[in-house]
Amino acid sequence: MQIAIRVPAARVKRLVVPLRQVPVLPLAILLLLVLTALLAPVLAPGSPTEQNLGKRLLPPAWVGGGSWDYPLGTDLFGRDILSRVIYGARISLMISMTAIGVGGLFGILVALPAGYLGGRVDMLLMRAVDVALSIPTILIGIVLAVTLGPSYEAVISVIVLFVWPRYARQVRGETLAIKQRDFIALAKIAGSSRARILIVHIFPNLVPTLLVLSSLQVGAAIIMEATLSFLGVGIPPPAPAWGVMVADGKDLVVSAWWVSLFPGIAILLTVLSLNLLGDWLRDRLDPKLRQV
Amino acid sequence: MGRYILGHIVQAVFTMWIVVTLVFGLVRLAGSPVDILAGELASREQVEALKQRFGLDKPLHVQYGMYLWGILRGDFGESVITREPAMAEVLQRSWASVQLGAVAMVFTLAMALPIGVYAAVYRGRRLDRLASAFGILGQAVPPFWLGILLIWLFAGQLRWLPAAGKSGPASFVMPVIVISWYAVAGIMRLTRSTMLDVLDSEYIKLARIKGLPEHSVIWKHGLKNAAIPVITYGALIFVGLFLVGSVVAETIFTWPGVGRLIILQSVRFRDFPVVQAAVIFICFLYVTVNLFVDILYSYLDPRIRRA
Amino acid sequence: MKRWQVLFSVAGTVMALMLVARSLTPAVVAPKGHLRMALSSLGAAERFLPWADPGCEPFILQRVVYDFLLYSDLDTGELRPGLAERWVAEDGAKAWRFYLRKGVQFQQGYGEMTAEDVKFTFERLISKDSLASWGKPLARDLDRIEIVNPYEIVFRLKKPDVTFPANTVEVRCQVVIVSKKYVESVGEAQAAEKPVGSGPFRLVEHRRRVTARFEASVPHWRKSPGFASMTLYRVEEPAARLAMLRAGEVDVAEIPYKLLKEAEVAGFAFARSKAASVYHIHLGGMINPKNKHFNPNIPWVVNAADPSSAKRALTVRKALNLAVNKQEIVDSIFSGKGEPSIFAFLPPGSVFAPAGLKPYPYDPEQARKLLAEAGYPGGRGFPTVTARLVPFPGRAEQVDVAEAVAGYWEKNLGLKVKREVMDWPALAAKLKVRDEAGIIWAYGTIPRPLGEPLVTMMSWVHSGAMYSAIGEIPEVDRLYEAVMKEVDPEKRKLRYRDLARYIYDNYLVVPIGSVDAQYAVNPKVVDVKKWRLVPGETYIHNYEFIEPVR
Amino acid sequence: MTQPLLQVENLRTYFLSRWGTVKAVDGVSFSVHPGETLGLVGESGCGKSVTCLSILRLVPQPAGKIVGGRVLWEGEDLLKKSEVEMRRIRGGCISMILQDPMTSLNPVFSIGDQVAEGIAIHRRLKGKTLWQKTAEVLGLVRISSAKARLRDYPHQFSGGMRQRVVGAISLACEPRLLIADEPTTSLDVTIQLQYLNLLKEIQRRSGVAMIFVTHDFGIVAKTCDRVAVMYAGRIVEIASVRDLFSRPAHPYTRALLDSIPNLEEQVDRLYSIEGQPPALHSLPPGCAFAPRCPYATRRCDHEYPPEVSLNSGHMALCWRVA
Repeated sequence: MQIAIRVPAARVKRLVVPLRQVPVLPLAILLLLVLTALLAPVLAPGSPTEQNLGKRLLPPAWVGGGSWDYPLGTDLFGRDILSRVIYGARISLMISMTAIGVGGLFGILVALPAGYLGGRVDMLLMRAVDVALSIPTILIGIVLAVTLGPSYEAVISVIVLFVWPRYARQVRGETLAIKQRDFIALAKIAGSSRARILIVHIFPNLVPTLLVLSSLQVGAAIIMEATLSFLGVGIPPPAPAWGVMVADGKDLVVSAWWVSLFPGIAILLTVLSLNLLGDWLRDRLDPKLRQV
Repeated sequence: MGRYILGHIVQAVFTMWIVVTLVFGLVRLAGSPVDILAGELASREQVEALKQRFGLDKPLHVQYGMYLWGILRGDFGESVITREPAMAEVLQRSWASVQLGAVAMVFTLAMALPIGVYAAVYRGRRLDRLASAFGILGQAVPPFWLGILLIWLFAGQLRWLPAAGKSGPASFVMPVIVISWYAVAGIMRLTRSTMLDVLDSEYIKLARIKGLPEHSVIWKHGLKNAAIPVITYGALIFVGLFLVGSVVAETIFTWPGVGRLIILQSVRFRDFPVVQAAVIFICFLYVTVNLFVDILYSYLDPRIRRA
Repeated sequence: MKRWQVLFSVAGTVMALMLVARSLTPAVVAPKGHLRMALSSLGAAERFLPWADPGCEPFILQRVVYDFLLYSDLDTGELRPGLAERWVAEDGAKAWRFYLRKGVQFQQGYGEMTAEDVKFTFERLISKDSLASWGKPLARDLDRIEIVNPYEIVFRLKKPDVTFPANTVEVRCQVVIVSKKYVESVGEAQAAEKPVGSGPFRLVEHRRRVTARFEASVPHWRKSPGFASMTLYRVEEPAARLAMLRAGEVDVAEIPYKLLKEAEVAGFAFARSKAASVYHIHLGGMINPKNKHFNPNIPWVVNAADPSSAKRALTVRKALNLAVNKQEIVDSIFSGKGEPSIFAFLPPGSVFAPAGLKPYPYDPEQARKLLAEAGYPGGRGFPTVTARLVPFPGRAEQVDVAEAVAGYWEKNLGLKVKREVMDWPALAAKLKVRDEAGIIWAYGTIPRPLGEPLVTMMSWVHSGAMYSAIGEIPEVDRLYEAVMKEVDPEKRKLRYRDLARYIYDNYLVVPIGSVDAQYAVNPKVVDVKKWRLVPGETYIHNYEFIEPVR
Repeated sequence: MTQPLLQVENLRTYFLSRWGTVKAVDGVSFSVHPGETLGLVGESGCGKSVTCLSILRLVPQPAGKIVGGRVLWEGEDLLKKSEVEMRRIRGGCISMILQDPMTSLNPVFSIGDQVAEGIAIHRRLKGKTLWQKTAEVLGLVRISSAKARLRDYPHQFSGGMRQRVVGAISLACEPRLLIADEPTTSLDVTIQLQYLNLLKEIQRRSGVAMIFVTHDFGIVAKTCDRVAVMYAGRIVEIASVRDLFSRPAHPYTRALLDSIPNLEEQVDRLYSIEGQPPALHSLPPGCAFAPRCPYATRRCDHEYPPEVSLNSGHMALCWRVA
């Protein structure tokens, strides 16, 4: 069965907007980010994990004592900070995209039946969502990571646990709204099965909401991953995760300020452009959707 | 009203049970406090002796049963390391965390609500553009990185504020900023967008028609309506952020709080009773705030109260 | 003996006694000023009874308030008199007789320290409910304790143990002498909170896990404290300790190497303890073949079934050693405060190691040749090594050392190294069952060369030990037991050297460096030159020797 | 004729928007006498509501701005008054009823609070007497057992009841002019009739003047004394109810009357005016209705029509009548 994703006409019109209003800056930064992540091996001057203890804590090139082989200086183990920031983009995007994907999917799988079937199913699932929302997932993640040692799986599972209830609540609200619309009633009258209605009619209408929601959540996921890594319970060393890099320089603020500064700026630019894109999308597609 | 709250209490207890079980299992996944206790130079029988002493040699489900039964009786067990009652140790450390959290919460509301409202009222003017810029930027700056910058600036260069530890009001400034930075940006943007909707509404127009002074129109009629989504949504991110924020702030500024107690000491030493007690305490705090918010929500919005 | 020879020897002894007495009697200078120190820990349970505080963490609080039977010489590490003036081995080191110092008063007027107090302390240490980590092995070896007279006491052991006196040195921390009268009159709970000792300081105020304040208890038989009062702060975060020092909130701060440059930039002086920890990399997997975790195809492991594997394993271990630039690690991670080491557990120049041996050289070229020779040209075919990054309290650099070594092997030998972050309890659980095939981790031993390294080695070298930092190698066990059996101290040194030599020749470990411990000090408050830390020990043992700037 | 209560002269209210300045009210003049009901009629978007809001100087900020004209209330120009003085007039002398009762009441405040608020400000009443007055006013608009329901909330009232509460709020301080901005449009027919009768009865009793904004000629016939027809921000015709229905002068008025469906006639297609209302930010020079006017001449397209007064009180803005 070929599913045609038909975004309702009204919203398509708004999608095709004159170029002038498209947020050029955030899109440019994001494009740059995705490119850096994909072409990391080509772009990065050196390897992100290759150490040379002799050239430890070199300042950035333009500061006295720095050298242009290490434009942004080196860290505690003499690793090139620029290469690590570039590879860091790959980690941040991969982690946050996977987590949002899995979390979102799980949220939708819970929300669609809840929103559509309503009644006891809805009440039960929403109770589960409320419980999930009130569990301090970060705390559980920290205990898990300290006990078993930080790992990619731990970080992703913490973010997924954090994200899915938020998706579920948002998507359920949206499904309820769409369910009341006339074209659903017509579809029922036309005899289409419940699954078909869900997939062909309801889901496409969720796409704008999901689009907006995901763009905002990816930014939050990147910050969460970086925070967990900073606390030493996120991405395990020596992977050049931005959060870990900021943590490396945490105590050397006076004598080696650049170790923490640049990865922080990388996080800032990435999340800023994601948020700007999210806002722009929300204003275009779904103005009433409150900032999640 | 009663049924509404009772439902929430039952759900809160259920959540606590899940968290408690989760943490009970997680902490025991690898390593046991006995190795820490015995130290590097220990001998085999000495480790066994310690195990018996703390009941860690009993099968897991027995330990779990004893543990749950203990909680019901309010006995959270004894810290394996200091052999003080675990909850006493947590409560001693919790005062610093609660203090920090409360000040940060007040700071967030004092900053986010007024700015959000004024940004909505003076829509499009300089204050609004400034507030929106701060809002978007605020949610992009990673709080821990901000903390480091603050330390570099205020403690390192200017030496105005103490770099670490809890000592008098000056030591509150930076940790509070780190905790509430993200929340202020979020709540402010939400307040602004909600307030904009409210100000366009008919009942605001009617309030003005009644001849009410502008401040009463905005702060009485407007704010009470705008507060509802801010409280419900705000609470959602508030409590989550405060937990993460306080752990981060406690780590950067070595604030003697419960967050750090869990990471730095208890879990590293597999001090199961203290970790479990600390998690229960934080979860209890977490769930109570959620409950309080629900009640506040129903007070604010009569449509819910009569449900 | 000629008359003049007798006269001469008597004068000599008197002179020697005089000298010893003078160095021990307090310089007639009154304690002055208030010392504030920020330390990474004040002990695990922070209790003031030795049998109430479990092992592992330093017993900072107890050694401030109590005295020890014996002390260690700051230069040679030899045993020096403390509460015991003389100690004699009898019955082939199966019994040890201690002659106690007269006139040592307990604080708050609890009378003179006698053999009763020593017997009471030891019996409580080895009792059933004692938590002291040193209690159990002592209980196993101790037969009974006899009080000959108030100033003479004999420890009868179940089997000869040459190292017994070494176990009562201040480095052994838990064998402080407690006042029997005080503990029995106020009860253990109270005594654990409000101690009465015979030490140079008495406790004034203690807030668990935060701070402890002491005042000088003068006059003291050994050395009256330099400072009139002292406050210790427990601050786990290194950066916070440095911040407090910089803000003038404390005068001394224990700082890790990472912050050394920051402290130097801020203009602080440093008190150092030479060779405070000796780092080596444990090549995991050389264990008993019958153990289920044994994995024959780990390149550095000897597989009994394959005769050529011994030579291949040795070549690989040699290559692994030559590929690591020890000097660069010491200079970078430890800011040059130390030197490349030759053995595990023993700092360079230790009397228990054969003289004249040099640390393995750094020769990446040769290392690559050896690796190719062993059958892994350019690292191809070499199974992935797992580096466990395990920080210990007070020795967080263990993570950096393992990380650096992994970096060298990746760069110089082309090996693939997976990192695994883990904390001590998780690692301990694995080491107990020898789940270590193919892993490496960096261990920084506190050599405590005082007395003998046997104590440290016993826990880490012998196959029967709880955790292994070398492996289960029959030859090592044989050499180790030879040391245990040798009663004569001089001959025992030779046995130690055989063991060290065997480990050195077979490249059984990857020695890295012997590094100093340091405390950043505010030179305006503390006279750094006069304060000498006990060598080979990361923590502070002699608070009374810290002198204020007069 | 007595002195007019309200005299609006050449009122102009413009809105600044991305597409240019929208001339929502472009030179409106009319007057209202005490006790009289003036109907303001026209398609949506012709400026009816903006005119009312301009009288109370409540034009939505920051886009809207009153750029010209005078609004004389008992001889004084409201546009010159200070904000404080305006506040005394709003609710005190002139008050207004909005269209949608579902959103006119603040959902989070009780009915009693919202009614009492106006009284407290204008009459300085407090405590018991305030509650007494509030219950009395609610009784005025026929809300049964008003005293008991003071504590209730808007969501507990039906649409009709809510509009009565809004009525109570606006009449609480005995205003002399009540502006009703399509108060019955969102009510169903039976409730609509009750509400109109209620307003009529209150007007009879209190003599309050009313401006009744609507697009329903049925209501105009039933409640209004005089009618002003608005188109594209201007009053194109003003006349007594009888003159308007019997002798409509302006083509637009006649077209509006023709498009009222008639029960008796058998028609296959209902008559409706072609074209769309003009864009208020780019009005043609001549008569705004010209493009859609069957009788439009070249002159209508280019020259702005004069205000032609037919007999006393009947004016039309059209070349054809001049």
